Amino acid sequence: MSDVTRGGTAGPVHVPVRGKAHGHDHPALVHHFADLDQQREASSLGMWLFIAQEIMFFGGLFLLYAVYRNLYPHAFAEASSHLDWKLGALNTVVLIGSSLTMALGVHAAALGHRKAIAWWLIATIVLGAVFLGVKVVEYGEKFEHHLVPGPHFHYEGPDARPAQIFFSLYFSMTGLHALHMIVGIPILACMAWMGWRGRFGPEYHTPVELTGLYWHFVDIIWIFLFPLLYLLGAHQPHM
Amino acid sequence: MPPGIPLFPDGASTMAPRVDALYLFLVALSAFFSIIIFTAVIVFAVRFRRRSEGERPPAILGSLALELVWTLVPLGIVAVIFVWSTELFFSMHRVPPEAMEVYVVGKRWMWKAQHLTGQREINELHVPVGVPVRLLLTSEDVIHSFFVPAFRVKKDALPGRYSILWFEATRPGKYHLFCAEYCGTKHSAMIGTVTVMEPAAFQAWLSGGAAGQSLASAGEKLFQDLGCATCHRPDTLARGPNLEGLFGNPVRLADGGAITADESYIRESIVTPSAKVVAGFQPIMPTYQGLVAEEGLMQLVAYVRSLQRPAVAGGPPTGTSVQGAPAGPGASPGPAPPGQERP
Amino acid sequence: MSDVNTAIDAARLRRARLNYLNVSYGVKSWLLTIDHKRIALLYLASVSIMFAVGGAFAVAIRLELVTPPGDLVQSETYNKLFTMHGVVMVFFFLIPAIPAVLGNFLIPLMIGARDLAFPRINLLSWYLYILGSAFGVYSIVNGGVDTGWTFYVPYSTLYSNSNVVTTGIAAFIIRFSSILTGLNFIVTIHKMRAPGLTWFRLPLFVWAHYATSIIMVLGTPVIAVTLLSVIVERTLHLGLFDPALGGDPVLFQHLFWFYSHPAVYIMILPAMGVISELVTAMARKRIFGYGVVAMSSMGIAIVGFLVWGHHMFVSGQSTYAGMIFSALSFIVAIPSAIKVFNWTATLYKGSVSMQTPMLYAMGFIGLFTIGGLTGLFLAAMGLDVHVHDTYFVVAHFHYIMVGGTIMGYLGGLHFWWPKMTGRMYPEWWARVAAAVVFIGFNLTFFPQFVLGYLGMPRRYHAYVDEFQVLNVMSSAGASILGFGYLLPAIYLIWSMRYGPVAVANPWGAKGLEWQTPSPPPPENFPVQPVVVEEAYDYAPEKGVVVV
Amino acid sequence: MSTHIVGTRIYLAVFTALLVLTGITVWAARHDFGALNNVVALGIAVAKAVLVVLFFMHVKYSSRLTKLVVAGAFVFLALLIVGTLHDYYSPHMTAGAHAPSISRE
Repeated sequence: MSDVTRGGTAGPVHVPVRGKAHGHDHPALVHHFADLDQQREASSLGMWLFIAQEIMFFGGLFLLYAVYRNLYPHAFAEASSHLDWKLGALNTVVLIGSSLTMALGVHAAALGHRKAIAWWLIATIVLGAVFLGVKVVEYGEKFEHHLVPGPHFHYEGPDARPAQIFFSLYFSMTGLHALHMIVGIPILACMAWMGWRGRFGPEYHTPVELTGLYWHFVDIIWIFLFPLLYLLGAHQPHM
Repeated sequence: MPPGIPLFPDGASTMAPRVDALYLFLVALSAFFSIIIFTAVIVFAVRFRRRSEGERPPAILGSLALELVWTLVPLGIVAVIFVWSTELFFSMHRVPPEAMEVYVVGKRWMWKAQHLTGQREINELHVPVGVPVRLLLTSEDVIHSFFVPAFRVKKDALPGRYSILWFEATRPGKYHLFCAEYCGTKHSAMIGTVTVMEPAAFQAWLSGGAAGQSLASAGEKLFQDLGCATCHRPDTLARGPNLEGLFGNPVRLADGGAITADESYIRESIVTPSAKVVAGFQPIMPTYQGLVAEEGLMQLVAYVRSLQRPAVAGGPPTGTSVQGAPAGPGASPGPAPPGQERP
Repeated sequence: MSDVNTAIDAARLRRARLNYLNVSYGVKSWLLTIDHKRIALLYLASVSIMFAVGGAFAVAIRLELVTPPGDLVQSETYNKLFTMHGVVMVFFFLIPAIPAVLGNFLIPLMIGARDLAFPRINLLSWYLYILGSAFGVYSIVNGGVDTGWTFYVPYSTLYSNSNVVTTGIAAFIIRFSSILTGLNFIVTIHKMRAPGLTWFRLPLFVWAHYATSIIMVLGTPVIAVTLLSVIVERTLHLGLFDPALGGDPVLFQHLFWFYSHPAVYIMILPAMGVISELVTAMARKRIFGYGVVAMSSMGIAIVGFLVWGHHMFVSGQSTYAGMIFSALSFIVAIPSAIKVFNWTATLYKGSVSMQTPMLYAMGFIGLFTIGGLTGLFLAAMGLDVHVHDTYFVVAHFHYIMVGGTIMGYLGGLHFWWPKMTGRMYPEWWARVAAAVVFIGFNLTFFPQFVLGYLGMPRRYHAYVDEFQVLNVMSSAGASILGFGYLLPAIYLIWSMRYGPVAVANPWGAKGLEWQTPSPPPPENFPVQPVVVEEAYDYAPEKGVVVV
Repeated sequence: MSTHIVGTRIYLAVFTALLVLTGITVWAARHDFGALNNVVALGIAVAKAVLVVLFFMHVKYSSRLTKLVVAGAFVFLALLIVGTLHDYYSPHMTAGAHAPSISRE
């Protein structure tokens, strides 16, 4: 009999585990967690790890960028001057604004302000949509000027080949970034709906919080993309 | 091992005994540690086998002293291997200056070699014994790898850039040449023979056959045909840098940097002229990417290499290997264009 | 020992108990399960199928190589065979095998949790695995792929005429399966441990999986984006890796190996975790140097990220970059050596039982030692120049991946089989199989070391005559090895129905997973376990709590 | 152990700081600082990212574990980029062979 207990358990005694005082009967608690705190911490860590892998995913593209930028500094600067930095700057401001409304939305959720959650998240969605709209305008412009890499790519000057690499990276990085926003918007809508229905409060608002983390991460990627892609050639007299 | 099973490859280069020595050292080391581990595992498993179900062995938590020993001792051993192998690796990269040049292009699925004297070979390479040979390698398509097991050397031939491999054969004979980097359907058929000959026999081989023109003069012809001489000329009408005496010397670039004019630089300047513009010149040269095959590029490189500045006394920068190449185009040496570095 | 089992059996009879296998029936109850134990069995079935597929390709390769000329299949076919052998074995078997089967099943049990932190994501991982496999099988059926599992550019982007894109998509999808599994493990190990189970009381299997998960989360995304860029480049030809358009093929190799070298540690670290469990349980003894073994896993995971350049010593990497990568590669060998020494020392004065799991553990230690030591040959730059891309490399990584990972996987499968299925495997047959696998393995792969030093390049369809004797030996060994793998496939399936019923703790082992019935109930533990002692605390005089 | 509630004034302050930094980036890009161009552009981007991470994403108020995950991800990203660029910038011993090259000053 003694063997059983030596195995590391204190035997068949039901042991109260974690702080049961907190959110123990909340409808959002999933069966395998002891309480809402454990559930929240686990979800938040999971989201951060997801963001860590996203950083490495974009990291591969940043590496391609870093190497080719170092190989072809002049070509990159010149190609960059074909981008409209004003639109880029506008989008930066829009996206920073959407990060602010997102943060305020999370704030409202933590306080349990039902309508405020919904309105802030809707504001975030609108700003996100503005960003994507500007992006569509920009892409359209590149398409007209034959700056989309591929068979129709046309670029004057001796640096056409490195310029094509620049535009490939431009489209991959901004495209992947836009894709993340497109994924984010329905999630935001869902959160706004749940917030409106009063599903969040001081005790439980993890989904909004995690959506916020994701949205801010997307903002951070853009914070790097803007100077790296748009501003290389800004001090050149091209445009 | 029964007879008939080969255990050790032929060694026929100066590098072979050095690589073998490191290999044998590592084999002995591995055997030593494997035997210690195997013996210990088996002896412990038998000596301390379970004799009854109720047995309770003592709890041994560990020993800091032992952990330190088996951390630091292997660390010391790998440090020795590291220094030894890195030294060996570096000497594989220190090409003797007097080395004989051969230009090699890998192409699916063959090795094409060009000697400076103009001999061309496919899937064969003839070299003299006792003379260092420097191969300038590149590829026309995918990545290949030039591998001669008997010489213990290998180097990838990459498209779009030059890599260098050197060896000095020590024993006449025929040795395998393999492509070691997977390159598609007939990868395993991209093999050939390296024939090592006595110097006299090699000279005879060089002078025999239809050698035709030397590599540099083939390059010169290409240089004329492509119209390079319109701009690259040693007089005041030059719109491109003068190429005489360029090779092996530093070049100042328009962006303020500097680079030594080696084979890679010359190749790059032909296919991607805008990458490194010489200070004082406009980036007006068109690209010759795709217009000249890799072998042609190598001929151009050999030609540029052969262009010495007539005015300067003293040997050419790269030793004897370019002797016999024609001395530049007939144009008279004018003032060097601005930006052309003088040593 | 026996009174333990009697006690547990009695308890079991009392409760006429439900376990995770009989709690519900039907296809739907399996395909929609979020129970980590059932998902582990889903993985077991799927990776076994993929192992059989990859093994079939290996058989064809070894048959072709019996004679020097390429006479059995066309060159094109041969190239597809070794490519698909590599792709299937690496992506669809070796990387998921131990984490997704044993790790999935055991981590919650070992840390006293009811499930992984995200059970639905766990199921999603399996579906991603299946979706990726579907693309993989489609590529195979559609004519295969011939780039080598390394997808080197510009061959894969410009020249290959085979199914590079669908295979790339397959590998791309399966990456996310791997990332989500790693993410799930990290969160579970951080947040779901039973009360009293501090970090330095964790079983070493859990430590090994923690280290593996870090690589999965941080390394895998890089290969995902690399494969994506190959797919894009192949479809649109933008010049990302094409030198004619200004791209650099060597950059691809950096990106590829940044993940794919650490991926080797994704394969071997979990196996090391298994061996730590087997050695301690079979010797009924605490692991020698617990902290050192645990930290060496972390050391391998982190330093393992810094050695990728040793795959590129002859590929045009700069000489000095090579030197740094070589030095770091030697350093990453040290923690592996430390583990081997500690396992060996654990046996000293133990109570060693030579049952099947121990045979596999001994096999692992021996083969991993050889595999690890030959790794030094490849980290040594001056020597690597000669053996790079020869059969020496092939032999080396098969000693690590087959001799290491598969030995660990099979050992672990036997060890935890009673827990997973509630049945014992037939001991005699299992010992025979372990011996056959060990002999067959060495006969297959040891000659390849010699072949490599002789200079036989890898991925050769036809080869020169003097390499034949060793190739015949290798092929002969492969047939023994193949037979060795068939045996467990047969008797393990047989045992699921006809094997003797297993007790809760047939080995008298420590660890929470042995404290619950075999097979475990759906909720893992009838009551929340509390841990009050160190891992592997077998000694009677220490750390005992008698209730 | 519930979420730390950050005041809305902090959010507004961070938002203003981000806007100002964006302005500085644009201004800086129109002036040539020579070799410092990259340092300035990336330095400002890093500062902005740090603000977002610390305040909007609450890392300043989060557990050590969260901080470790964030730092770890960026460290590994740096390893990837530095490790690879190091190859491009460090010399080849064999004269005549170099990577598609970066000119060295």
